[in-house]
Amino acid sequence: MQADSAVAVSMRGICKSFGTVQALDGVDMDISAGEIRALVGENGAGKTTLMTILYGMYRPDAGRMTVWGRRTGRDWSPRQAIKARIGMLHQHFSLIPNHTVLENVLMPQLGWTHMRPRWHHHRAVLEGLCREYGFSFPLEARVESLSVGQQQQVEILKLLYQGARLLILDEPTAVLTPQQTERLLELLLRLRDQGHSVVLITHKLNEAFAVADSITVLRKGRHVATVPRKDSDPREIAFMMVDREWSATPDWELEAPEPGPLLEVKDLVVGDEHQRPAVDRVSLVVRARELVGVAGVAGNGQTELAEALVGIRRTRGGRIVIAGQDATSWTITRRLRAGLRFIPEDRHRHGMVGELSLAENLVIDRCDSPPFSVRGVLRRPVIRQAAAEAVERYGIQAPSPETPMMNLSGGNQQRAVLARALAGSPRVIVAHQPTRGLDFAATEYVRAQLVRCAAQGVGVLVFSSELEELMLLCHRILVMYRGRFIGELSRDEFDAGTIGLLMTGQVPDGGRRDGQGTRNLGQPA
Amino acid sequence: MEVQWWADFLSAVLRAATPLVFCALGVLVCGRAGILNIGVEGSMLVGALAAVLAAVYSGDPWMGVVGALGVGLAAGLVLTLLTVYLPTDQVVTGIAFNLVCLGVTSFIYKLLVLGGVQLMAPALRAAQDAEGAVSLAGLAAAVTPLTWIALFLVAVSWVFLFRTGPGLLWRSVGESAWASHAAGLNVFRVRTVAVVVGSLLSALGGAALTLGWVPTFTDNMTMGRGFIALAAVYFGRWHPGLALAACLLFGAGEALAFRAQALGTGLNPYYYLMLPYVVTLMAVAAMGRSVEPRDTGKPYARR
Amino acid sequence: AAEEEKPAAQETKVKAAIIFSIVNPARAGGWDRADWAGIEALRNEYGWEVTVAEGVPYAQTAATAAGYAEQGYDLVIFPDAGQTAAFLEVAPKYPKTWFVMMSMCEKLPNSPRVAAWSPDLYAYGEMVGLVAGKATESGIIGLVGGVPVPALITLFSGTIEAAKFVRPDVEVLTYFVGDWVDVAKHRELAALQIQEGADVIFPETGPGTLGCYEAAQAGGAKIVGFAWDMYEDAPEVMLTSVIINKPRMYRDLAEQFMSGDLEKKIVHCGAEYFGLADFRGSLPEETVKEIQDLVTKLQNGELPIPVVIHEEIGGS
Amino acid sequence: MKNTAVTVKKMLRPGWGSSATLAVASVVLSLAALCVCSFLAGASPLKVMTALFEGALRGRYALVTTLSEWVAMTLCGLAVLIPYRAGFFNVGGQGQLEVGAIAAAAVALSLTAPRPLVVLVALLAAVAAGILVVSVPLVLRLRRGASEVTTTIMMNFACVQFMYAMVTGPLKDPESWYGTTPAVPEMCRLPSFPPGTEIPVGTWVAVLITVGAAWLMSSTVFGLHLRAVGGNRPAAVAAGIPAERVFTKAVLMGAALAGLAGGLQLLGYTFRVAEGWSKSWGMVGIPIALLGGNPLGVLVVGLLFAILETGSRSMQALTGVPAALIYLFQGLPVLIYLGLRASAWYSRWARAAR
Ligand SMILES: Nc1ncnc2c1ncn2[C@@H]1O[C@H](COP(=O)(O)OP(=O)(O)OP(=O)(O)O)[C@@H](O)[C@H]1O
Ligand SMILES: Nc1ncnc2c1ncn2[C@@H]1O[C@H](COP(=O)(O)OP(=O)(O)OP(=O)(O)O)[C@@H](O)[C@H]1O
Ligand SMILES: [Mg+2]
Ligand SMILES: [Mg+2]
Repeated sequence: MQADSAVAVSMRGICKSFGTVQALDGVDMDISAGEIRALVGENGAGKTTLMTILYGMYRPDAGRMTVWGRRTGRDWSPRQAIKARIGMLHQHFSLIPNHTVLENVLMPQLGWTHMRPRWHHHRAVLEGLCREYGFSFPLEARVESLSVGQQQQVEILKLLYQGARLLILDEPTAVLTPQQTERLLELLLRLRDQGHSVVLITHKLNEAFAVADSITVLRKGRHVATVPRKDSDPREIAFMMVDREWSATPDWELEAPEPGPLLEVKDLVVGDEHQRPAVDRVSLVVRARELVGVAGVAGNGQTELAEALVGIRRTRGGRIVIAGQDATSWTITRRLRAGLRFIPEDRHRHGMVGELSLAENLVIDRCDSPPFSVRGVLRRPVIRQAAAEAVERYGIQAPSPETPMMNLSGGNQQRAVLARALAGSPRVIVAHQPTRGLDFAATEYVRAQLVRCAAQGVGVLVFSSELEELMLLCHRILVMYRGRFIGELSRDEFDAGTIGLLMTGQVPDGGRRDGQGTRNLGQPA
Repeated sequence: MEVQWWADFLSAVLRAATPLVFCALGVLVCGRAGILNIGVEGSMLVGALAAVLAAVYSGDPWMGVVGALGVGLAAGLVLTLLTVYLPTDQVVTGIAFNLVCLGVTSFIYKLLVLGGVQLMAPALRAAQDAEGAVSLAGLAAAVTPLTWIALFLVAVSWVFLFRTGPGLLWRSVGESAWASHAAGLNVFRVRTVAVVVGSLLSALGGAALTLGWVPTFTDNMTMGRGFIALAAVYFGRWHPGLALAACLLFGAGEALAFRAQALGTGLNPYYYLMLPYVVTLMAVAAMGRSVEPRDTGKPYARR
Repeated sequence: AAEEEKPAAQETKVKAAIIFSIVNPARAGGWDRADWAGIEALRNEYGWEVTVAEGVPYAQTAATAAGYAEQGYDLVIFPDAGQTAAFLEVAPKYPKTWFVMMSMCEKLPNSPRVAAWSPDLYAYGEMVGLVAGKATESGIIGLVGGVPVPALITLFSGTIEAAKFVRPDVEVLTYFVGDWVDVAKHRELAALQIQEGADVIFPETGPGTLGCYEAAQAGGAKIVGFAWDMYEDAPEVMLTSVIINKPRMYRDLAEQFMSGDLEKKIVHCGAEYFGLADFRGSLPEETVKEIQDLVTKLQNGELPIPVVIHEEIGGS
Repeated sequence: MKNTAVTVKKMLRPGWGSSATLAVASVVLSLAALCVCSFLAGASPLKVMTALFEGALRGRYALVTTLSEWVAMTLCGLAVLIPYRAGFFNVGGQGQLEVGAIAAAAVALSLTAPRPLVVLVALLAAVAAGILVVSVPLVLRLRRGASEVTTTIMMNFACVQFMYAMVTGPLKDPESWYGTTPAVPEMCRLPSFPPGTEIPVGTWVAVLITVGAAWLMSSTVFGLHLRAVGGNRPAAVAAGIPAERVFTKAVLMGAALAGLAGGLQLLGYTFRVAEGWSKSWGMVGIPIALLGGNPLGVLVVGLLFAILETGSRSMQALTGVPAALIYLFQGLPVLIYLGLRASAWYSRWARAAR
């Protein structure tokens, strides 16, 4: 193939609809060799769909594409895409849960003739790559045993290992640490300079502006504009995305927390799939009106801690106290009743039932009690009413409350999850990656909601691998490493560098040390 | 005498297990690529008839085997069209397919009978009969070649699925069609091959039932053996070795059930005839936990 | 009754229907094959138009019979004692139609037009016993039954007693397969009996019988065919067959129906309705001779064979 | 002309209308195939067709039979559907039905009490038996994580053997020549309703139960929980739904219905349990459930299957074509229906129709 054609890919008049949803409507897009192109748009704008088509997994209803100057046929498929050295990092991972990392990463290379793959050779190379990019997982681990964050890393590894010349990354930085994000972006620049082309789908405009040469904006399945980065600014892009004026991030006015602890965790020990202690004698306190952040590289026990708090995962030791009552042995229902709410990291797994309608999903955790049901019989009108309100209040974009949850775009799915978590009268909210994969409008919105709740006297525990988020939202940030808290900073001490180091396990001299190890870290000073 | 009893018993077990093993493999390789092969019963049935006919007309049992394979191929292509390309619900399709196969075989059989054809086919005989099966070598000689082919295929499929690169790809398609597609596999082609291979094996199961066991045909002569094979696969955790074990266990149960009648305890024979199923159930209870490939049974349509 | 039947018989063909519970009676076990021969007789010798229902589950029999009655058939024939329930249920509802049971029958439904030709299974069993008892060299006889139903218990009891009568030291193995159709299981059971020394096998079961022939072929035993001359099914192993002369029963039926003197009754068909098929040299002349004498004696009721029902062989 | 095109498009729009259209189309196509076969078998296709439909729908007996089939098929369909929704694939309907019938027979034959009481107790016994049978696979699934596919299939075979053991043993009819229980006494057979019409009362029971099930699934808390657990168990658990209890209830409910089907068939249709007394209603329940998709769908599909069943059987009986055509005619329509529904041709039409 002639690699040096200026235009790497050109797409013309691409249309795609899923059932009744018109995901793409005549989109044109050109990607020239050796450029980094940011692809931005609201949730559900069609970014993923467009790139999935380019990668050959979806067939466009209409339109044509040329790749490296060659017209793609009807038989355009991922196989051919890979041959043409296009690689795609999928947003909803394309990994095989119970195969090992190694097997997953190797799959695209394996042919039907490689009876005996050279595992050792590959393993060596891959270990190198892992070290280079600071990925932290054993190659022999089964993917399903990894946290979502690590799975994201596996996807990146897969892509890198494929040696593609056109890289499509669909929200790659969603769960990376600042350091990893930085490394990744640097890597992209390096690749760009080596003549690779990159399409970067992201909701973080700062990333887009950091690396992209030009930015393409999609809105509701249409191509709005493609502008060189230089002669544009985030504000303008934002405007194009949502088609209305967008006020830049406000600086929150956080209210002072109340003294009494609302959620108290003492020496909590939680095991992971293999019964190794993933959370190791952790203690923390969340007070009313307080937002406490937990920072850390994905896979350092955040998932286990969060799940243990809400009762999905059983604890092996320690105590959980909610509003003064020992909740360690409570059922999930009991905790829910006590006002403990959960915004899960992986909404598709813990947050929603795709087959059920939006309305049903919104009330599913309390449909067994009035007003939603009397003596076990659902009261549809009430539910529909509640759904309507939530849709209104949380701006969920859906054809109707009866739409199956799975047909909503992820952004709206997340809004629904949030709506459910905040409904009723929450007292403690455990929010795990609450804004992951959301466009900035949605992100702002979710954050605002969390702050609002806190202001109303709710205690909020936010897990996030996005430092800005935590630094923006929280009174205190706890840094988690290898199942323990190795550092705590209060709002005035916030500093990306410090926290970043702590996240990688290095305690900087400036950072606050604690005599008796990590035991009583997490208690407010 | 004691030894002789065991020799007879073991060869009986192998006889009963062989058709099951073929069919179990047929379900397994298919399911590992994501298609739940409920049609195994039907493929087995058409295979059985084809084997008998081919053997009768050619006079050579091995031609019978070939005939079974031919028909198995045809059945496989039909199933492929339905479950891979359209794609339809695999369970319903499978069950309906079984009915159709029952109809077709029984129809052909009827026409033959009206034509006065005698369906006593030349059998694939064992080198010697169970009398000599007192030594291992004897036992080896006392079962039909198909039994050995079955055992061989178990080994082959195990090595292929779990020890080779293509095997990895094959299993990937069964675990996640989407991810495999993303990794550049042609899900439809892989599944096509899988379904065809599955039907071929099932048809061989039919051949083993007839040529390897009772070289004749009657209506619906498989009598739900396909479903027992299906159960064996789930029981065997979708693993060739364990599935084989399951089939042997079941065969043993059946052989025991018959021999128990010889004891002449005044018990209703049906309590003995329950044996194979009860034994299997107890084994399942002991084994527990069985996980099927995640995408098995889920149609994959390209969007 | 007579007055109405006659004209019917003359102007239009007689329309009869027969309901088989198994598929393909022409090829099934001997019992149904005998009925098939009977049907052929009706068709060819009396020009009747006979419709055959096959593979009718017992649950469906009543409905099927009723269907025929409503279609205006003259007779509906049940060849299978398993259809007794339907026989009793439907007949009273269609007094205009004749319902005939061509199998064991204790009591008739209360309807003017019902009849039964009921073979005496014990006598039949005795005849089998004579043949087997004479033919066996090892002194061990194998009886393979489909399902341990009273009919088989009776039949096998007759066989056991008769075998003992002609050969006191005889040992009779009775195994039940559990169904009438699974060829493979039949083969395994017969093979088992052969392993245990049986050299004469008598299978009384359905389409599964083929399996027993196969086992006999493999194990070098002989088969006594059931109910019809089964020679063609397995020439090498067929000792002889003890025939139930069903064609004769059907002819009786036809004659009486045409002549209009068919009436509500149970015909108990004893040994005179049974007979032996050609031995075709499967046994030495003198043995054959002996057997035939015994059979004649039996038919003339000259053999003092006790009537003992061995309930125990069916288990409990 | 144009109008017809429009109406055709309307009919093909996804939903009940289109399913019905496709169903008709597939039946017609299979009828064509049937004609060819019956011609090969030397019967007049026309006769075969008429026999087919008359056999299912004309005459008292035909109708009663069809309705009785319908009862069993609907209940067995639900017996698959409800557990399926909760994530349990109940292949064991047949076994549950057989043992249910045996239990009902045991009661009806032994218990002497006023008619309604006997009937009630018998049916309850059937239900209990169904539950008993499923409890083995259920416990194995819950405690040992064993796949229900294996266990329910095994239970099916075991249960049939048990049924045979009963009808040739303890429950056998002394003056019968074959393996059967005595007929259940007149006084405890199910009446027809409305009286004199011969419509089996079971029909109404089945309809009521189906409607009830539909209501349960769609508009009760339990139904919502059930669908949630089946849809995404972790999420359901995270939402505080007692997944295991809901799951168990659903499975037991299904088995209970299968058992009940056995009881109803015994007391209202066959009156005896005997060798080969039942048809593979339990197995047929699977396609019915998966095609129907929801309780009301099961009711409709069940009726279609019942008509196919009785129709094809009487077709064979009245024309003497090979019984093979029965199976052919029960399998083909389903295959063709599925094929049509999945075909690109149809989806194109459906899209055009929108
Ligand atoms: N497989 C699918 N089935 C049905 N609808 C789909 C499917 N994939 C996408 N859609 C719909 O198409 C539209 C575009 O989806 P797409 O994933 O391209 O949006 P996106 O820009 O990637 O959103 P996000 O920013 O959240 O990733 C959305 O409305 C979505 O609901
Ligand atoms: N097969 C499908 N049928 C119906 N809806 C689907 C299907 N596949 C995906 N979807 C939905 O379409 C939406 C858009 O596709 P996509 O997964 O890109 O959304 P997304 O907004 O990017 O997801 P997220 O925001 O979680 O990253 C998804 O949220 C998904 O739930
Ligand atoms: Mg996307
Ligand atoms: Mg997203």
